[in-house]
Amino acid sequence: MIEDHPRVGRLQKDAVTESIVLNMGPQHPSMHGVFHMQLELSGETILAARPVIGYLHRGIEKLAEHRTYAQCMVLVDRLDYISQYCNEWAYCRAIERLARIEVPERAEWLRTMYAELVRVTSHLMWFGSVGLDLGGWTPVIYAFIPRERIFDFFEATTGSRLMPNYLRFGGVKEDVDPAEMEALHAYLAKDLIDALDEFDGLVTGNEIFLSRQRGLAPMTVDQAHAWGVTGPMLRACGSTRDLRIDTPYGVYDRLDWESCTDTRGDALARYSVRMREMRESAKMALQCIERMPAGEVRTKVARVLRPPEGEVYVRHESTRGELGFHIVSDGSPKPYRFRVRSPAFMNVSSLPHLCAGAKISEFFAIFGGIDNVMAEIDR
Amino acid sequence: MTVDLEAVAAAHSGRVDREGLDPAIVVPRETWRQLAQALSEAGVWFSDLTCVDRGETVEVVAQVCASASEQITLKTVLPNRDLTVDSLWPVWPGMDWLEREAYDMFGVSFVGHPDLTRILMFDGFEGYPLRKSFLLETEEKAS
Amino acid sequence: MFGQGLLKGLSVTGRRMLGKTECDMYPYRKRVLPPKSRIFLSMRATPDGKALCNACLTCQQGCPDNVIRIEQDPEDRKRAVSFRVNSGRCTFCGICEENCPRHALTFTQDFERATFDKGTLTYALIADGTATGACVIVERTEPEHPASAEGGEDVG
Amino acid sequence: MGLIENAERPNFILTTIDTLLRWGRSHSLWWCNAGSACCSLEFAAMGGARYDMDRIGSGLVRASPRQSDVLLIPGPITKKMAPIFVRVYNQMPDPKWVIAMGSCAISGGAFRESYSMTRGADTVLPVDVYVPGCPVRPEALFYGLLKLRARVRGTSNIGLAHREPIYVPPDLPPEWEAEVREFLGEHEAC
Repeated sequence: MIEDHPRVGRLQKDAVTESIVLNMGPQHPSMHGVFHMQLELSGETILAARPVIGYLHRGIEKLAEHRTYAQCMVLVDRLDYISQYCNEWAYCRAIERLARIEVPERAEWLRTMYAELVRVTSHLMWFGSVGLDLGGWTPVIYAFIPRERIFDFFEATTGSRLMPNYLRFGGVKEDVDPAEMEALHAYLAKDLIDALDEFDGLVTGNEIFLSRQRGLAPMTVDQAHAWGVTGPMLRACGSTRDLRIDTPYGVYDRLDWESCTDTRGDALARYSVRMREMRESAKMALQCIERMPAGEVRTKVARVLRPPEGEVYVRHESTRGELGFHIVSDGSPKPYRFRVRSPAFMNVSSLPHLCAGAKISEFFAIFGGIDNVMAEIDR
Repeated sequence: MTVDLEAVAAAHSGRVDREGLDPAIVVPRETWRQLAQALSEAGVWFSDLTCVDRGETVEVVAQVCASASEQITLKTVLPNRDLTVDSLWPVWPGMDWLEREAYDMFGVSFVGHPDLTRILMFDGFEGYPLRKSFLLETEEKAS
Repeated sequence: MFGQGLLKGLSVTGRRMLGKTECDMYPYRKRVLPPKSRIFLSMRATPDGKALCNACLTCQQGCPDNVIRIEQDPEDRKRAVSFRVNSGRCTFCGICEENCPRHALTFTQDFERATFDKGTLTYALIADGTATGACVIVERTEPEHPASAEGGEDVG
Repeated sequence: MGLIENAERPNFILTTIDTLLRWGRSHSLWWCNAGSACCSLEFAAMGGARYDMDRIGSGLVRASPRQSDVLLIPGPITKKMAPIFVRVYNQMPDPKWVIAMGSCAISGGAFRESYSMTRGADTVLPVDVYVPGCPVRPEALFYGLLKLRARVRGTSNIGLAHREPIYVPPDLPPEWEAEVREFLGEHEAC
């Protein structure tokens, strides 16, 4: 009998599994920035999780109250540095609605094109980090190849790879060089699709990847609504909510596209929704280039804008979900209150629910699927 | 699905403010949670919660969606000397972090919140940064 | 069949391995950056050392980060004695370049500015009334467009 | 390697070995990426195919500060994060270097006036190389790395053991004192 063995027997009888608390982060490479996670573990199983955020809290909302509306654009860029154009657009839409500024037709097309391109680069970054979280270095190296190509276009047309400061109230800063646009068209039509096919071959069919993602951290639509989850995470559980369709802005209603949804609600569904969204976004950007009308790109707006008194809340489909700008104006050149409803903040707040009961190695797979950006969460 | 704003506001001794760009339901703080409860039962989901410091008072502002495209603003006004309001956490669990943030930045206490601690700033931090009375050490602009 | 996806992934990496390289070989070959690229702030100046700046302070007042310090000549307020840029706090947003009524400011594409000494990140574009070596020499003396006073309000 | 680090007086053999060590070290600088904000993306891009820092032996980003030579600060240091940066820095083995990447790490950048920010990494850590930019281009960081390599080649290991083992920021805010002291005690115990 094994119990009679002097060591094993006693261990089996007296051993008690105590739960331990494991601190992960804030300085940790898999944390996508400075994020701190307290996990209560029983063996390898997560009993409870408590995210600690705020390590990158820069006080953007307070700083914005000390800047003019145009200067705030610099802060808006740095809110979510992976989907800058979406942020700028949401902010511009809020101010344009508040100050009743018209946007020229061509500017709307340009904005839509940039927003969809940045959605591609954002999802590429997510694709790379998902691979990294699951222990593979290859996807991140591969994801940077198309990302750099699109960044080349951004830099040539707006002057900066990451922080463009390109959108203006009532349009965009300047028109795009047609030669650049043509080169981008050629790239989007062929090479980007090839690259996405390559990613599918690299990861999507991979049996190890599939078995780690399938059925992981399932979420229902009701749960997602209750936790405030939006964006691709919400669409992965079967909801069709997409602000690009529900509250049409830009030229989305004139483009031929469909919102990507999945019904499974697990980590694999989130993966597949984002992978398909990349293709849809590339398709939309292509259509924008093809159908874009000529014309003005900017209406004349006073350099120091003084919107009338009032408040506005604008919802925008950013790459991570519903991005809201709540601006209160008191008629002065500086915002009275500048509030950002950041999608990743709400998505990450669902993390304790999602990873309760999971294994510790699954935690990173769940965490990577949320696609969080700490700068946007902490603001 | 649409919500009859006037009826909902009247049922919770509030009023509908249509002056702004979006309609807003303004209720006294006593009926804040009941209003949310009633809306939640009507299938409304939430989108955001924040505060606006108006000097003498602090407004608690929640953005909710009645349908995919219909958006309603809920407001309640708290006097500066007594910043307490019922938590909406029992109605919408996702309000958890939003209310913690409002507490951290404005010092509004949400009664009934399970874990009302600072979320963005560290625990030893003093003051509520987004209040207008909290001043930044701004550099003097050269001119 | 289990393993099919793995083999497919391997074939992707294999193709890449035999394909052409993506690398720029940076220190040996430098990529030519597009002319719009905003790397470091510079000023247009004539060959005889006159900067196009007329010390209107638009850039200094519009700068969100307090990067630019201009000292006007007390006798001639349209002449800058010194124009200093603290690139250590600049966000390269381009607001100054966009607002400059004389189109005097421009960005250069020289990015090799890493330094051991933080002090050297502050550089002068005008010192003692003349343009310094950090300026871009242009032949033209007059601005492209006459100074437009469009919305020339103070940016507090 | 205690021989060189503990040496009181250098001699010919020691300096020769030291030169060799420095040369080798400069060609395999390992990173500790305390990645916080936008610039860490450009750092990741530098590891990507186009810039490929593996070519110069610096491609390895270690998860643990105990295995790395260079601490990269690619973003703002907030007051909440600052004691953790000091802790990470103190866990790194000597000799070690710090690169402040981008405006936020150099001076606080756009967020300098905020209530939650320190005004630059050098208020918290001894910074070696400042790389300006917002965000820094991958090439610009590459250039900073090449500059750092020159400094690494010039940093002697002789007498390194006599250096203060724990770095304490000069104007230590009272709220971090407990944190840093606690770490000091922990360090002495092991």
